[in-house]
Amino acid sequence: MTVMIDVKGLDKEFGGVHAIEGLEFSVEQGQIYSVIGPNGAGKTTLFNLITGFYTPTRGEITLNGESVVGMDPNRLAERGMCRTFQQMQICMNMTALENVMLGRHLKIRSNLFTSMFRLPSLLREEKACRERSKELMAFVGCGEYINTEASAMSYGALKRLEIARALAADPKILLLDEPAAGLNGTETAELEELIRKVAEQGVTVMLVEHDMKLVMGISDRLLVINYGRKLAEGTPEEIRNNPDVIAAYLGG
Amino acid sequence: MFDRFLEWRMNYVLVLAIIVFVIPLLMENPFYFDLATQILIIAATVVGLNLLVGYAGQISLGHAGFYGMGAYFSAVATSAYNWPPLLALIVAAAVVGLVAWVVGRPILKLKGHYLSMATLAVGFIIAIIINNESQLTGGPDGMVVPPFSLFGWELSTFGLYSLLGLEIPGHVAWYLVAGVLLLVAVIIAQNLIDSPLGRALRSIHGSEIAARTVGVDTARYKSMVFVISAVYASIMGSVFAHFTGFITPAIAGFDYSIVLITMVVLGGMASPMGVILGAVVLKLLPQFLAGFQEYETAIFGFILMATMIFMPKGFYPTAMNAIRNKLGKSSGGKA
Amino acid sequence: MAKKSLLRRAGVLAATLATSLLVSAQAAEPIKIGSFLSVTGPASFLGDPELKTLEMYVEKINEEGGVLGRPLELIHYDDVGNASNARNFAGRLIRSDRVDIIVGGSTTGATMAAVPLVEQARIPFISLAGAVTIVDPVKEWVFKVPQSDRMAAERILWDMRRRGFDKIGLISGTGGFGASGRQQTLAVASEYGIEVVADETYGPSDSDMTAQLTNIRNTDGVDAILNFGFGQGPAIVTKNYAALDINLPFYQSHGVASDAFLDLAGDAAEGLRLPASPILIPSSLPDDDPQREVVQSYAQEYRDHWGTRVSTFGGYAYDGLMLAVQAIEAAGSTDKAAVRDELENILGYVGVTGIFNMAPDDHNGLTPESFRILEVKDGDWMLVE
Amino acid sequence: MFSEFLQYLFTGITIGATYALVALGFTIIYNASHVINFAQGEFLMIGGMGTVAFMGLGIPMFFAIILAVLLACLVGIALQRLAIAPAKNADVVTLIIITIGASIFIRGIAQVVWGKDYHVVPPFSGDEPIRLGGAVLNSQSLWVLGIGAVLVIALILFFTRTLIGRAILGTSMNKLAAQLVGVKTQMVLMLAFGLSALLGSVAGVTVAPITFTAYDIGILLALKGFVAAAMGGLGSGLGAVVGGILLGVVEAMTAGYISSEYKDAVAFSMILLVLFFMPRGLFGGRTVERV
Repeated sequence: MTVMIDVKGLDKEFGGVHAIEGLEFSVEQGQIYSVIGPNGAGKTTLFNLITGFYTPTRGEITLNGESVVGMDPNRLAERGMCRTFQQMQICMNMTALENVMLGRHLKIRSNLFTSMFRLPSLLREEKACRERSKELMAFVGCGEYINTEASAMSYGALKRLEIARALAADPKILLLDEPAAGLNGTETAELEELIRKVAEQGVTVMLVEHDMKLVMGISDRLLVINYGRKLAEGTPEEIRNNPDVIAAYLGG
Repeated sequence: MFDRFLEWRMNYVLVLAIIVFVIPLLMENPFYFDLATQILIIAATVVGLNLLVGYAGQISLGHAGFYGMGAYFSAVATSAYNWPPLLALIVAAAVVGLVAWVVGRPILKLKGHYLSMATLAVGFIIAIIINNESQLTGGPDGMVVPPFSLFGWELSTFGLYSLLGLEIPGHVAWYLVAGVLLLVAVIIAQNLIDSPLGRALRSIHGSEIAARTVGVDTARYKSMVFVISAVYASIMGSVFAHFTGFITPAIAGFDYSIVLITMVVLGGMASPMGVILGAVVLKLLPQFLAGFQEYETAIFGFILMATMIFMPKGFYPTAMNAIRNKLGKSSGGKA
Repeated sequence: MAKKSLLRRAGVLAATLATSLLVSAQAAEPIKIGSFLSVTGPASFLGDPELKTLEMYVEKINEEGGVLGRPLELIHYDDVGNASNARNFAGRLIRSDRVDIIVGGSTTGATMAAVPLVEQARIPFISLAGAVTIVDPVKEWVFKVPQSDRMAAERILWDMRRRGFDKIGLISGTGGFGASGRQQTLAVASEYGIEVVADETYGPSDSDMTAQLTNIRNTDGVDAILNFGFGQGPAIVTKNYAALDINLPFYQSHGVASDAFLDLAGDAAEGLRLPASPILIPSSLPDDDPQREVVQSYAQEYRDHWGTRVSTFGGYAYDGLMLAVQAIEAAGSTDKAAVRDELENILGYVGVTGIFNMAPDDHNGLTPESFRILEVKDGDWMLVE
Repeated sequence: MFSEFLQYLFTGITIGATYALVALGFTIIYNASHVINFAQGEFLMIGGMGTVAFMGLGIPMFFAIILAVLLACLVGIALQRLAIAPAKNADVVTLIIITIGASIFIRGIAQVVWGKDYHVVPPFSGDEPIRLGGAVLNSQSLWVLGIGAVLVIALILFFTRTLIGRAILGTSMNKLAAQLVGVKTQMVLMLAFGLSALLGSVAGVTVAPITFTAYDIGILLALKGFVAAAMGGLGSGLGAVVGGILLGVVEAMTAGYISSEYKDAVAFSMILLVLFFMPRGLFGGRTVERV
C-alpha cells in the first residue's frame, strides 16, 4: 500500500494558543481513516490544514509524496484532494445539478473563446459533464433534485449533494467533515453505505465524525486527538480498548 | 411550443430584440431616439458590469473609470492622431483590459468594503488623470469627439442613410447600431454565464470556499471577469464618445460609477433583463423629474432608497416573482 | 439705446392695440426660449440667479405685450452642473420642445457639450459661460454673453502691469473655470511682460489651500498673487491667504464677483482686486457711465422681485435674453437663420455686462475694458480707475 | 525650510482631523451593524447648515449648535429605523445603494429647506491665527483637534466603561449571543446611528468655520472619511483617527512638495498600497477564515 497523506510534526498556533501540536500520522491509499475527539479538539482545524485553508505554523504534510504545505485549496484539488464541510458550502444561487457540475470544474477544457461563442466543443463537453453529474446525483441518492434550486433542498439532501459535488472531481482522496451531523438514523445508514461504496472505488476517505457507531463500523483506522495532540491511533478494536481514550471520553 | 419557449435560456433575448426593434416604429421625435440610444449604450455597459457584480459578487465602485478611459482613448486617438475609430475602439479595449488585469490581480484579493474602497480609488485615479492632462483631454471642460466612421463612411445623428431601399435618418441609424450592440453584448454575456466558466464565476458568489475546494482558481477567475467587464465598459465608452460627440471627465467620475452600479442593483442583480431595466429607469427618471424643479434631487433619492428597501432584489426579479405567483395561482397551482 | 427702447415701446403699444382689436391675438403662438442651466449642483450659484432673471424678465416682457406681438415661453431644464445632462436637455429643447432659440449653459462644460447638437441642428444659442473656447474658433450658431476668461486674464494682467508687477504666483481651481482661466493666464502673461513663477492648483472641494499658498510665498520674487476659480474655493484661498499674512497684492478673477463671496471671505478679502461687471457697484457708477441706467434698473428690479442682491451671473442671463429679444425683433420673425444673422449684427447694445458689438468673427462682442477693476474696501466693492 | 514643513504638517493635521472625525462616524455604525453608511457626510452637513439656520432664527450660537446636533441625531435614528432596519438581510451592495439614496434624499431636502448658498459659521474663538515656528495655525484648527480628541476619548470610555457601549460592541461581534443575554439589538443599532450622527454633526459644525458649509458639502467629506476609515481598518477607532490624520498629512505634503494637481491621486494610490499589503487596513483585525 502506498501512503496517501503523511503528516509530520504538525503545529498550528492561533495567537499563541496551540490548536494542533506535534501531530504525526499517515493515511494509506484506499483506507477509510477517521479522526475523532471531543469538541474543540482540533479536528476541523486539522482538516483545514490538510486541505490548504490554513497554513501550518510548523510541520510537514505530503500528498502522494509531494509536500503540499502552503498550497491553495484549488491547487490541492488539481492533485486529487476534495472535501466537504461541517458548515455546508453549497452555492445557493445555483440549481442542485449545477452545484455538482461545478465539481467537475477541473475536468473541463473549454476556454473563454469557446464559452463566449458557445462553440460545439463546449456543448459536447457540457453534455458529458451534465450526464456524469446526474449519475453522481443518483449515486448519492438525490436523483430527484436534478432541477431543484439548491436553496429549496432539505438539509439531508444538501449533505449528500455536497458529497456528490466532491465526487464529481474524481478525487483520489475525499475528506468528509461531520457528514452525519444532523442526519436521522435511516439517513446515517444510507450515508454509511455511500461512504463504503466510494471507498470501494479506490478513493481514500478521511472522516471527522461524532457518530461513534458510524465511525467504529466503517473505519479502517482511527486517529484520536485531544487538545490538538494525538491521544491514540489504530484500528477500531485497538481504539475501543485504549485506556487513554476511555479516560478522555468518559472521565477526562 | 410555448413551454419550450419558456424553457429556452435565450427567450428573453428574443423579447428584448423585439422590443428594441419595434420601438422605432412607435417613436417619431429625434430626441427620444437620442435618449433611447444612450440607454442602449449604457445598458450594454451594465450588462458587462453585471457579470462582475451580479454573477461573481464582486463590487466595483470605480467602473466609470474604465468607461471614461475607453471614451477618452477613442476621442484622443481619433481627433489628435487621426486613427480610424474602429481601430481606436479596439486598441482602447485592449489597453483598458490590460490596465484592469494589472490592477485587478492585487485588488480582487480584497473582500467586501475593502474591495469597494480599492475599486473606488482606481476609478478616482483614472478620473483625476483625465481631468489633469488637459493638453490631451481638454481638462474639465471636456473635448469634442469626431463622429464614428468606417472606411470613409460616417455615422452621424444628423446624416441620412439608405438601407435596403429604406431612408434612415442618422438618429435612427445610431439607435439601430446601439440596439445591435446591446443584443450582442447580452448574447455574449449569457453565453458566458451558461458556460462552465460562468458556473465557476457564480460559484465565487455562492460560496468562494466551495469554489476553491473543487479547484476553481478564484483569483484568476475574478480578474478574468474584472477584465471582461472593464472591456465591455471601454467599448461602450468609445461608442458613447462617438455618439455624443462631446465628452467631459464626469463620465469617468465617482458619481457615474455609482450610477452604473445602481443600475445593476436597482433592476436586479444577476439578471440581464433586470440590469437593462435598471438602466432604462435610471436614465429616464431625470427626464420625468425635470418638472419637479428644486424637489428633483430629494425625489430621486427617495425613489432610490424606497426601491431598494422594498425590493432588495431589484424590481425585475421582484416583478417576475409576482407574475409567476399570479400565473401559478390562476393555473391551479400547477407551477 | 434710448432710441431702441423707444422703438420697443412703440412695438409694445402696437401690440397692445392689436390685442384689444383682435381677439385672435390671444392665440398668437408663443416664441419658445429654451434654457438649460445649472440651477442645482456645484455651479448653482451661477444657474440659480440666471434662472431667476430669465423667469422674471420673460414674465415682465409678456406683461408688456411680448415680442413681435407674441408671448415668450420659457422652457427650462436643470442640468445639475453635469455636461451630459446639459447635452441631453439641449437635445430635448431642440428636438422635442422645438424651441426657437436657446439662452443657457451656465458652465463651459455644459455649453460645449451642447455645441455639437446646436451646430448640427442649426439653432441660435446664446451661452452664459465663460471660457474663450466657446467662441474661439467662432462657431456659426454659438454666441456668448460673459467676457471670456482670456479677457479677464488680460484685464488683471493689465492692472498688474500698471502697478509695476512682473512676477506673479498663480493658484487655480481644477474645475472647468479655474483650469481654463489658468491656461489663458499662462498663454497671455508674456504679452504683458509678466512671468508666472509659481503655479498651484486645488480641488473643487478642498478645505485648506495653505500648503499651496506657502509654496507661492516661498517662491523668489513674487510680486502679486492671482487666484482663478469659482465657488467656495476662492473664499478659502482668501482666508488662508490672510491667515498666512502674505503681504502681497492679491487678485481674484470675475468668478467670485458676487456679494456671496464677500460674506464668505469676510475681512480676509480686504484689499483684493478683481475684474467685474459694473453690476456689483450700481450706485457708485459715475453719472456719465453708459451702462449706469441699465445696471441700476436691473439691480433694482431683481432685488424688488426676489428680495436678494444681484450677482454678475444673473446679469449674464439678462443680457442673453435681451440680445435674443433684440435679434428676434430685428429679424421680424423667429426664422433661425435670420435671428442668427441679426445676433451677429448687433452693434452697440448696452447691457448689464458691457456694450456688445458682435461681428462675424466675434460672437462675444465685448472688450477687456468692459471689465471694471474693483477693490474690496470696508467689506464692499469699490471702483478703481 | 523647516517652517515650510511645519506649515504643511499643520495644514495636513487640520484637514486630517476632519477626515478622522468623519471616519469615526463610519466606524461606530460599522461596528454595530457592518454597514458602511454613505450618508455619513450628511450628518456633517446638518451640523453646519443646521447651526447656520438656527442662528438665522436669532438663536444664540451655542444653542443653535445643540439644536443642530439634536436634529442630526433624529435624522440618524430615523435613517436606521426607516431605511436600514427594514432591509436588514440585504446584500452589501444593496445597503450601499440604500445609504447613497438616503444621502441624496437628505441633501435634496436640505437644498429645498436651506437653499443652495455657502454659509459661514463664525469661528469659536476669533479669527486670529496662531504663529508657531514660522508657520501659521488657524485657531479653529485647535478646536477641531481638541474636540476631536475629546470625542475619541469619550468614545473609548463609552465603549469600554458603560453598559450601553459594551452592548453595542457585543451586538457587532455576535448578534444572536447579544440577544440571548438580553441586549435589545434594534435599540442598540438605533443608538449607534444616533451616536454616529452626533459625532458627525459636531464635526460638521466644528469644521464649518474653516471649510464653510452648504447643502452639498457632505458628499466629498463622506468619501474622504470612508477612505480614512478603510485605510485605518474598518471598525478600529484608532485606525479611523490614524487613517484620517495620515490622509490629511499626505495630501498636504503632496500639495506642498510634489504636485497640488495630483494630491488626491497620491492619496488614493496610498490607500491602494496600504490595502495591497494589509488587506484589512492598518489596524483592522486579522480574522481567520472560518470554514
